Amino acid sequence: MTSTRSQDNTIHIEITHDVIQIIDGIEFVRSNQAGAIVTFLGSTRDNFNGRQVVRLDYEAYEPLAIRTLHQIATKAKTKWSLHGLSICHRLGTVPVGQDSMAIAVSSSHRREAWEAGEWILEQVKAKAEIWKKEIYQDGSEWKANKALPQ
Amino acid sequence: MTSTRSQDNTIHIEITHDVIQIIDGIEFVRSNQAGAIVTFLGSTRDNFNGRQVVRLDYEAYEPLAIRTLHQIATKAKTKWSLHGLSICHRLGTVPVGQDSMAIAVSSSHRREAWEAGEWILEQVKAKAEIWKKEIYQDGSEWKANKALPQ
Amino acid sequence: MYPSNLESSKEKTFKALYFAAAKDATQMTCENIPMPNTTLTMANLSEFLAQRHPALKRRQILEGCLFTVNEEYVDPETIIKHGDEVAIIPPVSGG
Amino acid sequence: MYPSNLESSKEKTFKALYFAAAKDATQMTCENIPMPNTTLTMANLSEFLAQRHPALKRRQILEGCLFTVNEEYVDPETIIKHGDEVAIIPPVSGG
Repeated sequence: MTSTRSQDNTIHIEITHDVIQIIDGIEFVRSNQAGAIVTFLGSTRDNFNGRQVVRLDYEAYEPLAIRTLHQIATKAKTKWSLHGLSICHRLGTVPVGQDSMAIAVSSSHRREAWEAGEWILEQVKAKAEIWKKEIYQDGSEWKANKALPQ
Repeated sequence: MTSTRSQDNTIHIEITHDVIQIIDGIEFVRSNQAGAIVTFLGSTRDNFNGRQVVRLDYEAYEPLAIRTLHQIATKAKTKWSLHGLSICHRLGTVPVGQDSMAIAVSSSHRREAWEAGEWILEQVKAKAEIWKKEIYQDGSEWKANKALPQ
Repeated sequence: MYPSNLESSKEKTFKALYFAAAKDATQMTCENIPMPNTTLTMANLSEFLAQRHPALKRRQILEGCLFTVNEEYVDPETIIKHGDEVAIIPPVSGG
Repeated sequence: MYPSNLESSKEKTFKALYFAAAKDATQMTCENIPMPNTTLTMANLSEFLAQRHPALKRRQILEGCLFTVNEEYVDPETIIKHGDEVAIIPPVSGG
């Protein structure tokens, strides 16, 4: 597990091989000044376009991925004046029904939390140096996220 | 605590006086067909427009509020073909830093979860027969949510 | 079902529930109100309650309220009858 | 720092990291590559790797890739030198 924290301890970035505990992210971003906490969990689905998926395997260029996630977090925190932000990505095998990624953000008001949460997710999918291999019963396939709409 | 479940056990509505356990809502909506889980937590902030808030007290016309929440949930579930949906509102005193409301939704893809999550929150704030009293050091005030933009 | 207050059991009443600011103004969460002689409809309910609880009028609470009869939002012409549960619903602030 | 393979310690090498489809094509996660005599820049790195691992070319993997040198996305003119860590970054699919 590699993780980094911002100096002011309001940003937590983590890449782990363990099961993700979203409650940790939620409690990390919780603040007496924050009226809204929004979280997103990406989980392994049992099918893709009707084709049965057995599991997902993730890998990452960890040192670069951690830095990229941290840059995304710092940008989001400033842009929406968030109180706290946590991004956790899981590597290795992620069985069906389990989470590969968890984002938690907190802000004074709900609008910032919604907007930041969604923006962070799209940035992570577009930029973080992480790869997902979809394993079927009869084969597997490296996926590629759609590029961000420019 | 009063709660209701939809017949197909995919909607959970709860009004409680206890501390909200968001992880229960998340695990309720989790599904092998759902790639996205979005949650929203509304928490008590220590200030409103700079005025220090000591706590929030909530009350509800429970039987009607439960039904209104359930109607909102049913509409959202159909509109965004969600897999699962959970709304939990807490009554009585909610201290600073604790949650008064928790929404969790799951869907195959992330867009539906974001849109449904945000829509549900606005509907709950506009329609659920629940009231929030903001307690300051030197007084208190019943709040009123802004009406939905028509 | 025994009427919850001391009026004679033959008397016709309806139940009024007060929430939030309406509760503070009336200093009560609910009360059994004797049916007036004239027909009481949702349309003239506000006026009726304002006379009964001047604080509701003074604090201009009823203007912002919705009303339900037996947990249903009903039309203004709906007549309130014996045993009905009427709720005074100030602007909500859940979430 | 000892070069991780058996070539003589005087020989100049750079490290290449392969991920996802590039890893499958080369059948390796990383390798120490002897520096070629001609100058190797980011611009001609693809061609260099394609010759070294024909599967990269056959499966048209490098077209979609980005490249980093020492964990930095650099300009095409950047020259790869001894001890550099070059990473082949196929289209990402995190989240």
